[in-house]
Amino acid sequence: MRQKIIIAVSLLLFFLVIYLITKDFFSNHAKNEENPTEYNLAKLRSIDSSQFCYKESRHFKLSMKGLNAIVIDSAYRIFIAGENEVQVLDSSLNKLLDFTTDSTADAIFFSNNKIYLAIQNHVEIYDMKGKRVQKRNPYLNSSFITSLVAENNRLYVADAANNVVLCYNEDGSLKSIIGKKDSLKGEQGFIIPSMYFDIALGQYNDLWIVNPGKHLLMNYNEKGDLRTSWGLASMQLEGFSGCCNPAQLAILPDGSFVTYEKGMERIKIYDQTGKYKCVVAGESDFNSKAINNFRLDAMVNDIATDLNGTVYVVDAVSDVVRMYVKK
Amino acid sequence: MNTTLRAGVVIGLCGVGTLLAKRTLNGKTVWQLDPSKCVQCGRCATSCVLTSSAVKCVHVYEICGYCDLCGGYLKPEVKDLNTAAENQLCPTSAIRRKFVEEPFFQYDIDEKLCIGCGKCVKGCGAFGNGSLQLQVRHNICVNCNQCSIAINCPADAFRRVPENNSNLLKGFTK
Amino acid sequence: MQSKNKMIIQINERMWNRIAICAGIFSFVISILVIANYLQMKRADPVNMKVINTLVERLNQSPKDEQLRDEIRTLDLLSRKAYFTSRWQIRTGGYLLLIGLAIALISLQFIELNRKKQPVIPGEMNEDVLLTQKNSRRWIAAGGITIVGVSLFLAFLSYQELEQKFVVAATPASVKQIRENKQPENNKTPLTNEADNQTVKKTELVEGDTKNGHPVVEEKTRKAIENSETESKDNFSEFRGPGGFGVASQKNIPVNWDGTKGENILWKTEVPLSGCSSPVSWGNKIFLTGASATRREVYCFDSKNGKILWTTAVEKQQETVTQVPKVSEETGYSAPTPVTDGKGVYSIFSNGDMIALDMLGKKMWMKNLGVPENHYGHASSLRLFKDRIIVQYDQKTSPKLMALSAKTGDIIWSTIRPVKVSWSSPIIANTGSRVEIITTADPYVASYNPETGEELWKLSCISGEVGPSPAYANGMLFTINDYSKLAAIKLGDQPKVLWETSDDLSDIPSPVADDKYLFVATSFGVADCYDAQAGTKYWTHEFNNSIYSSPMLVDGKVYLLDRTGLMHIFKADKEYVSISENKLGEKSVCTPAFTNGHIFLRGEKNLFCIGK
Amino acid sequence: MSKKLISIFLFLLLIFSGIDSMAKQRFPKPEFEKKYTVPDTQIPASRALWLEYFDVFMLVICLSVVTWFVLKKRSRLGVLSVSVFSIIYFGFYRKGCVCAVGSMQNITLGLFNTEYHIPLTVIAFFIIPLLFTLFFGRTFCAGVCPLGAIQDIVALRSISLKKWVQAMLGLIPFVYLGLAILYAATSTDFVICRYDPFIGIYRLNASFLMFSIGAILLLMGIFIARPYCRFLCPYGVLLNWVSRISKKHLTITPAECIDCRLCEDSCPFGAIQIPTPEKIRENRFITVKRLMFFCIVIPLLIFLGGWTGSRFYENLSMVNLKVRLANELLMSKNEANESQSIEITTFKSQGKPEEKLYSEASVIVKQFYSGGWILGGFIGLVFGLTLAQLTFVHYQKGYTPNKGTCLSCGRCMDYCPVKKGEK
Repeated sequence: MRQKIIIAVSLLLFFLVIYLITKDFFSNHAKNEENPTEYNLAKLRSIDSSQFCYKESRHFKLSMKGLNAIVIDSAYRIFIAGENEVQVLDSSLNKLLDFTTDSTADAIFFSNNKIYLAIQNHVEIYDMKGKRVQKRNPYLNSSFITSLVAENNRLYVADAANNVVLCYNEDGSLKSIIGKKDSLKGEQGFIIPSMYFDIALGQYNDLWIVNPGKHLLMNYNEKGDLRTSWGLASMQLEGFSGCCNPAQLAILPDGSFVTYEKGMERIKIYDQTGKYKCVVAGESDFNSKAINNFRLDAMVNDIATDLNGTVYVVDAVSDVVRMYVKK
Repeated sequence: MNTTLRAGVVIGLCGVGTLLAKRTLNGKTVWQLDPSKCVQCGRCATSCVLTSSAVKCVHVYEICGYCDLCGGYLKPEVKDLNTAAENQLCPTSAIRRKFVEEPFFQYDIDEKLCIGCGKCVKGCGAFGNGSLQLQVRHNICVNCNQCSIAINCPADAFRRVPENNSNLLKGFTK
Repeated sequence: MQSKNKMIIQINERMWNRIAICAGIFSFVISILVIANYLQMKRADPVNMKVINTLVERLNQSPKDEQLRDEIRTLDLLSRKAYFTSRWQIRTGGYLLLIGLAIALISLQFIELNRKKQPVIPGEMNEDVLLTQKNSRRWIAAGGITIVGVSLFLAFLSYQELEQKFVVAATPASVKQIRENKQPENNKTPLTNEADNQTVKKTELVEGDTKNGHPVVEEKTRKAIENSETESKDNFSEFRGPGGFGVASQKNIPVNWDGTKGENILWKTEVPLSGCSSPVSWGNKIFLTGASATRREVYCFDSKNGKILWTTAVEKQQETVTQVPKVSEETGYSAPTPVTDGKGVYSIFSNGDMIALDMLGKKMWMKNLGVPENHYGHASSLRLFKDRIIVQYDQKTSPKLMALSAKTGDIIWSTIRPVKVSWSSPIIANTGSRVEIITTADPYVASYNPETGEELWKLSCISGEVGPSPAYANGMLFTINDYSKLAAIKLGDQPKVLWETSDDLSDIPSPVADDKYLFVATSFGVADCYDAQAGTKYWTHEFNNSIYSSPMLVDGKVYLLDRTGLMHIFKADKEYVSISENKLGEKSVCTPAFTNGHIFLRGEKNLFCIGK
Repeated sequence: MSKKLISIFLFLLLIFSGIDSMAKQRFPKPEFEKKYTVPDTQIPASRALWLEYFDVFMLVICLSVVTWFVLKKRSRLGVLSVSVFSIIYFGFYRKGCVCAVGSMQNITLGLFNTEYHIPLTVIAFFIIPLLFTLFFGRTFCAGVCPLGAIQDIVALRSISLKKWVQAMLGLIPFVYLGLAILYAATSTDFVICRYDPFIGIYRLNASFLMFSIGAILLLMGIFIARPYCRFLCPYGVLLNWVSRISKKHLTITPAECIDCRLCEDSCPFGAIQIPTPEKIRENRFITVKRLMFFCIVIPLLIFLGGWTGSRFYENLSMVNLKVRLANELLMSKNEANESQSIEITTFKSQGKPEEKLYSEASVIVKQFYSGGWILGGFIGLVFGLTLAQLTFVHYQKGYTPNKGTCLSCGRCMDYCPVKKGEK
């Protein structure tokens, strides 16, 4: 009798095991399983629609790929550098000029009828016929130029590999080095944790340099003396998010700043004093599919402005240029 | 009769063995996670057969920015950039923050504490250089025949890789 | 000797027995402790404690609360301590359990080994081989039947034609085309239903309002159908013409003019309030709407001389919230085009105001549909079906498609549909066996029965912020949106996507099609021509300027207006042949109306009448 | 082989060196004032390869020792000590992985999926126990298999089950085997590994479900010896077949059986065949009739099983991740609700075309449809053959172990009063 009970109980247990296994196997347990350590960035990423003061007026593709840098001159001509190629368009997007380069330019600038291109570690200068006029020697072979601007016989070059901005004379001779780390002068140098280091010319052709690691925009004179700076590190819209932002900078004709932040993708406007004004574009304006994926690159390769106050954005995900105008 | 059958079985087994042996890789294969596919869903922390998962966060120092404001270490919107409990993003405070010099900090992962949830990986990817990445640690992994995380991974990021090439870290140079 | 040996064994056995019992009890206690610990750890997971999280949230709100800060730190420390202690306890417990069990097992094995030496007295030989076998057979059969039964039952319960579903979901276009060929070609029939119904109305209003020279024979229904058709086609009464297909059945439309010099411009009249809405016509009346943030007006122009016959302002309605709707500069406060049926003209504005005026500008009825939650501003134009007005009201919360009585403004039916905000207008097409209202909005193209509002079919082939309306010709529907795709859908009982492409997608201009060709214009100034059936691209032409206006297909020509006001006229053919380019002298984003050999075109400021 | 390896290595080196320069350019190191060396990212190595081969070596050693104990020494104590060693080595040290039971699935996957590179050790773990069984009986089960050993050690108060219960439960491993092979062949999952009951105990780390299954089986194993081996183990099926034609096998008596019946109750697995007296010989006519009956019934059973399997194929295929995802995606479309599972959001973020997923899923479902036929047919065949076998009475003299089901544990040997060399 006792044996029978034991056997019955054992067999019951055995069938229980089979039942448990079968149930576990055929049921979809992964579903509805919440992530206990969810790090929800959606709330941070979303931007209230009332904050937008710009809207996309149009966007356009070009007949080249890998759009990388853009600049607009006072005649509303658009200079765009793409994969081993540079194109110049007029305001109604007719192609004016198209020439190839040895390598993809990382930065482009137009001044005095000359097109300045930053090609890896050196600067190349082209004329408006697409002919290379000059190829300058690199500052150091290790240099990596991420941005350049030219003004009044000066050429400023941002070298992200050496954490300095170089100021050149017209003949290509080095005039001064801005932002070199110098503990005697109390100069801490630029902190560039990732390869984003942008400079721009302000309202009065003054030089603004992004110090991404410190979340600062710094204004220097040509001798390399710091005049003023502003910036706030914050996830909120008012500040610059992440480890090293803003990644791109452009300055509107009225002197207000257009900044692009990577990571939490947003393009914002600050007024002349560095006070946050509003948003030009947020993540939803770019390809939202790419947000979740592991990326080492930013979604926007460059931003620029024209005299009308239109903001031009090089969308790296869709490989288009987007134009934003005031609402 | 039996002898013939036996001979048949032996030949069959050897046949299968050699057929498969031809396809084999010399050495062994291990499970590894591809960080470029990972979406940090948190299942690595819960699905591993080991209670403290064999998947850990690994720091690729080479691409770290050594920032003070680290998206992988600090919660968003912290006021002070310090190691206080309320500031740490990691649920098990497995990331150690070490001052190097102004303004650089070194971040190390304490693998004993890391549960592989990927929270810091997401933070680092969203706000930083992406130097924090999840990897299967093969000194902990028991190399199950069928990885139970792989079965639950929504991104299909797990696969068997040859042991001598078992590191799929991005930006890692050695 | 023998007995001594036995003694040793016995002593040993007793000792082993005791050890086994002790170890067993020990293991049992440990296992219970471990399980309890495990459950406790599961329940209060210290790693992800809610208390701490809420405290941290509170700290975020009041960042200077030092006390709260300390509280968090202590709690965090405590919870971590507790967690690690339980982990250590479980680990140690596990080892202890293992050791205990191992000792118990070893001792029990020893006992077993000793016991085995004693012979067992065999019982009766009572096994009946045959009976056993019989029993076995029965039970195996029973087990087999159970397995078959259970699996069939489960299979029956959960059967859902998975494979079929997947195959359908993954069907490439070629397979669909084969099915397509089997469908009868019955889509060339005109819009009988619609026309049929209009005849009734026609009889009342021909004498009064329409004087466009077409003889109307009232007695014969058949002729009346034809007439009403030409009538309604001549009366460009809706946005993009009858049905909204972008096709006007006009002939002898001017191809040359110059707005700057006044060449071929019959008249131009300034429109008091601006708007993106396009003109519609009935007889010799041209209707237009305009609005600002605070004012909303409907205008009636005389088509002969451009005089404003009447202007009716929409008064503030009581139920209207005074709030000004949020609209983008480009959409404006009056983007939807009105619709007219010869008895009245029906308009809708960006704040949800709807007004019906009779042909003399007197208010028939008026209502507010609720300020639409639409971040660029409501833009979907009205459509007319029989005696009802179709409103596509795709706003953020409860987007819907409605049919309102043209006479009273009462809602006849309203279908709530789970779509995102859209700016496209519905079209009404007779697809052979039925008349359908076809709408486009993220995430699908959907068709509705105009009588009941029932959904007839839907296809998810569109997404994003849908602006362009669909085009329809010869049983084919074309939908397009930027960042989505251009899809050609063969209509019928089971609509199928015939082909699709994602080159040059439009976000504002709607496409237009005839039997052979599909023309697509994009806001960045590119126009494409496709083979409507096969989807092969015949040509692409880049215009220098951006285009917001939708192309119109008139008399074998495509009229495409760019934003600078330049009208590009080219042949509706497989090669791009430009006929002319005509300046308006004013920017424009509106779609022209074609009526009576004239073109009515709204510029930024003026309404133009172009004709010879 | 080595040439190929070197070329692969060089290729990888090339790739990595390429990445190297890029990474350096992309992420400049901060300029540290102090002397600071960037710490190396630690990549701990996995278990050394030679240790894997050592496992194979240990397997062969253990098998040889157990075989020697069973066939030559006739020592139960010896078998038991090897069991303990197996539990310690293959169990607690090797954490029960890889085991011969699970290796079956790798073999199947390797045969069906050419992209899968099966390690040599796994092949060895699959083949060696089968070869030993082919010549010496199931000595692998006796004391080498860590799953069997742990159950064997707790089998203390065994109660013999009724023969028909054994016969019925004995069919479960066939179903399990069929399922395991189906899922391995479709690259879906390794079922046997997923529900390995004792691996959690060996790892001292497992989910609650796994622990409870293991604990239940061990608890009942005290009374019903080795429940997993007898009523679940799919590898046991293969060993059973092979063991039937084994060259040598454990014998209860070292010499000639004297029918003393002392060993009758000694086998906890009910694997001792009792001598059948001639007198109960059945009517020949009935036997023939029954045989004819089964000749018709077996094909019918195969068809019935196959048909049932083919009806059940959707449930079978829903275990597959891709099918599950495709189904969820389809469902979520119809429902149009906002909250989506991680799988769906992840899939959408990857930007893979949905059509591709659907067509892949439909291919897998199709595989499961034919798989369902084969699996069902196989189960039907097994049922039919078992039923047919049960109509024959095997006449024999003396007490012998059933070569198929005997696990060569050696318990019965101690009961035999006959000494070696005696007549």
